[in-house]
Amino acid sequence: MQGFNKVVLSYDEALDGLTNNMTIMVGGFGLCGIPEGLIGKIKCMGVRELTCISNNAGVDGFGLGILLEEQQIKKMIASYVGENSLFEKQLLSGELAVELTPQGTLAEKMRAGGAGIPAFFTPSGYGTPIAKGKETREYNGKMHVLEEALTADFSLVKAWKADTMGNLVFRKTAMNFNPMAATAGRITVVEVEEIVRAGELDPNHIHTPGIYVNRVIKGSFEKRIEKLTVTK
Amino acid sequence: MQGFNKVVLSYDEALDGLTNNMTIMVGGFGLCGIPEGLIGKIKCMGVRELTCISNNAGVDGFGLGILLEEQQIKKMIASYVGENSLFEKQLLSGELAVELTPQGTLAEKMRAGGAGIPAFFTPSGYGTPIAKGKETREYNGKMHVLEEALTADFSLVKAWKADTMGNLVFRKTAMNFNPMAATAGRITVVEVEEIVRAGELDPNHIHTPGIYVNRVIKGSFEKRIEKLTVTK
Amino acid sequence: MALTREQLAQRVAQELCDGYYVNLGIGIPTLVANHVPEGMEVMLQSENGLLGMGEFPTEENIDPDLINAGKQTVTAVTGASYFSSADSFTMIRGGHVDLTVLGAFEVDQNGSIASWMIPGKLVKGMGGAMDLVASAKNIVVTMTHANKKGESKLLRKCTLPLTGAACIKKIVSDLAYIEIHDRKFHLIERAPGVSVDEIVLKTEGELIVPENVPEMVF
Amino acid sequence: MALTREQLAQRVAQELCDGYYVNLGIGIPTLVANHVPEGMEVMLQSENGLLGMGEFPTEENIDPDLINAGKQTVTAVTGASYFSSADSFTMIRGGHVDLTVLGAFEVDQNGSIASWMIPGKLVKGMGGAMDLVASAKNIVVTMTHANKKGESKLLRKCTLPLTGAACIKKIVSDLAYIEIHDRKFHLIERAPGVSVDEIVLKTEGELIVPENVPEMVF
Repeated sequence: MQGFNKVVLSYDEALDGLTNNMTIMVGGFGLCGIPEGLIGKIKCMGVRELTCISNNAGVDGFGLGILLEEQQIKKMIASYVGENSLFEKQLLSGELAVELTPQGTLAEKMRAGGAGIPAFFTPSGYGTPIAKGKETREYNGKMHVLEEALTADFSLVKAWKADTMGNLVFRKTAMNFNPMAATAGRITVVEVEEIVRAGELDPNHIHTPGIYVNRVIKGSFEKRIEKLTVTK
Repeated sequence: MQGFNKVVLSYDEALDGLTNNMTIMVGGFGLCGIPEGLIGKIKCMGVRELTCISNNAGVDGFGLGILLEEQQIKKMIASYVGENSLFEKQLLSGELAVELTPQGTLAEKMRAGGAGIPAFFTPSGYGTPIAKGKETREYNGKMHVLEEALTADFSLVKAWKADTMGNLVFRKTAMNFNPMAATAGRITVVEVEEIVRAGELDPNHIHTPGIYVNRVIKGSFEKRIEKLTVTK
Repeated sequence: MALTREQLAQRVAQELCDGYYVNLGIGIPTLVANHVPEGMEVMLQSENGLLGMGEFPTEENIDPDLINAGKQTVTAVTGASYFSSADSFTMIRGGHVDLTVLGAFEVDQNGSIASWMIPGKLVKGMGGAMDLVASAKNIVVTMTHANKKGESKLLRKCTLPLTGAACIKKIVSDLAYIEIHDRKFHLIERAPGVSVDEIVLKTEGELIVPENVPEMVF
Repeated sequence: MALTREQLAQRVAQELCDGYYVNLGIGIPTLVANHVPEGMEVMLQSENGLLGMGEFPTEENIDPDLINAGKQTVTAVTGASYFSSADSFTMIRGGHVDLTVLGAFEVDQNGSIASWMIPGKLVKGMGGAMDLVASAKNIVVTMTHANKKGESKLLRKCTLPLTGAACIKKIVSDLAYIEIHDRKFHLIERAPGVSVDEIVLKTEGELIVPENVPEMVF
C-alpha cells in the first residue's frame, strides 16, 4: 500500500500519462518559480500539440521557450509573452495560437478551475478587445466581463519544499501562479528543491495541502535570472 | 505621521465609526476564532439594526449570542444557526431576519467581496430552496447558481498574532472565515492574542497581509469550548 | 437484523480506499473513522479548515483553537494542514475530496437528497451539506431505511426541501446497500438476516431487485 | 521646459500619502519610489506576489526567487509579505491598493487608456495592466504629452486597442498635470516654463483651461 506517499523517483514516473494534445498548466512568473526539470522532460518525451496555460512563455532557450523551439506547443494561454523572439516568429507564421488573458483574470481562472467555480464576473478587460464576444453585466455601477475557469490534464508546479504527503511550501515570489496551478490539474506534479518527512512542515503554514498533489519529485534548479539588477 | 502602524489601544478607537444600520462581517466558526472583545464592545456601544454576516450566530450568552440578547441584530446571514435558542425565538417572532447560505458559498461570497469579483457560479444549492429566484446555468454538464459577493462596513476579525503593520497569522482551525472577512470590510478591525514588531512574522508565512487591515487591538480571550470531547 | 450504528459505519468503511481523502458528516458518518481497515491510510477533511483530523484529544491536549465541523475538540495527525473556509471549500467544491459520507432525512430515486430542513420545525441551516453534495465525486448516504413510524426514506420524490438535486449514487441503510442509477434504486446487498421482502416493503421508490441479493460481509 | 523622467517621477510622488499601498508600473513609474517625501512611508505592491518591495539587491543579496513584476531582482522591506498571484490580484481587483501609477500610449477625454498593444507591431501581452486600470481607486498615468512626431497622446478618443475604458482621472505628462472629469481634460498645472499655448497645441482632446494655471512646484 502506498497510502499518501506522493514521492516519485524518476521524471518518467513524474510525467507518466502525458500525451499529445493534452493541456498543461505550468506555474512560474517569467523564469522565477518554474518546474525546470519537468519542462526539460517534456522536451525529451517529444509530446506535441500541447495547449499550455502559463503566465509567460519563457525565454529563448530556457523555461517554456525550449518547448517552443521544438514546436511542441500549439496554443499558449498567457498574459505576457514579450521576452521570446521564437514565440514572435511562430505566432506570426501561424504555427502557434495565443490567447492573451489579463494576469489577474488568468490567476483567477486557474483558481476557479481548482475551486469548482465554472465562471465569474471581473471588471478586468471590460471595453477592451479581451471582452469581445463575452457576456458583460453591471454590478455596483461598474461593468464586468464573465470569464470561465481553466483546468488542465497535467499541472506542473515548482515548490520549495514538499513533505512526502505532498504538502507544499513555496519561497518568496517563486510562489506566483504555482498554488493555483496545483489545484487545477487532473494530475498535479510538483518539482521541489527539498523533500522532507511528513510532519516537518508546520501544519499552520502549508501553502498547498497534499490533497491537490499527485506526484512529487526532487529536482535540481538552475534558477536563471531574467533581469539582474543590483544596487551599486 | 502614523505610517503603517495599525495598533489601537482602546476598543473605542477600534470600533470608532460603527453606527446603527451598518453591516458587520464577523470571523469565526462556532465559538472558535471569534473576536470576543469586539463583540463585547458592540454590546456596550448599543448600536442597533445591524446586519451581521457570520457563519454562526454564537450561543446563548456568548459570541454573537450576546448581540441577539440585546436585539441589536436585525438580519443574520449565516450557514448554521442551530446552537442558539434565543435566535430561534427571535426568528419565529419575526424580530430577526435570516438569510441561510451554504457554508462554501458563504466563504466564497466573502472572498469574492474582498477580491473585486461581484458574482460567480457555484454548483452548491442548485435545485434547492437556496437557488430560488437566482440565475442558473449549465457548465460542464452540470447546473450552477449565480451568487453575488458580500462586503461589509466593518469586518471584525480574530487572529493569533499581528505585527504592528497589520500582517496577520491565524492559529489552527481558528482561522476559518477570518481571512476572507479581513479582505471584505470597508474597515477591518482585528483582535489578536499578541502584537509583535514588524519583521517578526516570517514574510513567507503571513496569512493576511496588512493591506487589508485598518486597526489592530490586543484582546484577551476566554475561548469557550462549544463541545468538549475527549479520548478517555 | 437491521444494522446497528457501528455496523452501518463498518459497511460504509468498506467504500474506503488506501490514500483517500474523506469528509465525514456528523452522526453515524463520524463513526466510520473507527473502522478504517488495517494497513489502509485515509485522511479526514473537516470543512472548517483541517485536512488530517485525528482522534478526540486527551484532557491535556484540549485546544479550543482545534475543532471539527461538528464543533467538537479534536486533534491533527502527522501531515495535517490548516486553511481558511474558502480554501476548504475549494477542496470540496473542486472535487478533490475522494469520498463524502453523510446522513439524510430522505433520498429519492433521482438521487436527490433532503437532509437539512423540516418545515414547521426550526431551521438550523445547511452548514456545508449543500456544497458537499453538489460537488463530491463519490458520496455515500447512510441512514435508517425507514423513519420511526416505519415510513420509507427512499422515495420516488423527496417531500422535504432538497439539500441537492440528482447527486446521490450510493446508500448504506440499516437494511441494505443500494445504488442509484437510471432514476431507480438498485438493491445490491442486504443486511445479514434481513429479507428482500422487508427491503421492498420499506422502499417507496422504484427498486430493482436482482435474482440474487447477497448479504453484507463484515 | 518639458519635465525630465526624474521630474515626472517627482511630480507623481506628490500624489503619495503617508501609509499608502502603491503599485508602480514599469518605466518612469518605477522611478517614483526614489522620490517618496521624507518622513512619509509607503509600501510598494508588486503584482507577482510581493507587498513591501525594497531596492535592488547588492551583489551578495541577489535571490532568483525574489523578483518584481518587471522580472528584476529586488529585495523586501521589513513587514513585507509574499503571496500567490491570485491573492495579489485580490488586493488589486478588490480596490485595496491606494495608488496605481502606470504609463500609456494614449489617454482620451473619457478616461480610456491604451497602453498594451500597437496593431501591426508584435503583441507582447497586457500582463497585469488591465486588472490594475479596471480596479484601482486612484490611478495616475505618466507619459509624454506627445509622441516623437509631435502628435498628441491626449485624445478625443483612443485610436489603439484599449487597456481599460473610462478609468483614468489623473495624468502627469512632461508638460502638465491634467485631471479628467465630465468627459473633458482639465488643465491643473503646467511644467515650469511651459506655456499654456504649447499644452493646448499638443492636446487633441477637449481641454478646459482655467484663467490661472500655476506652475508645478517641486
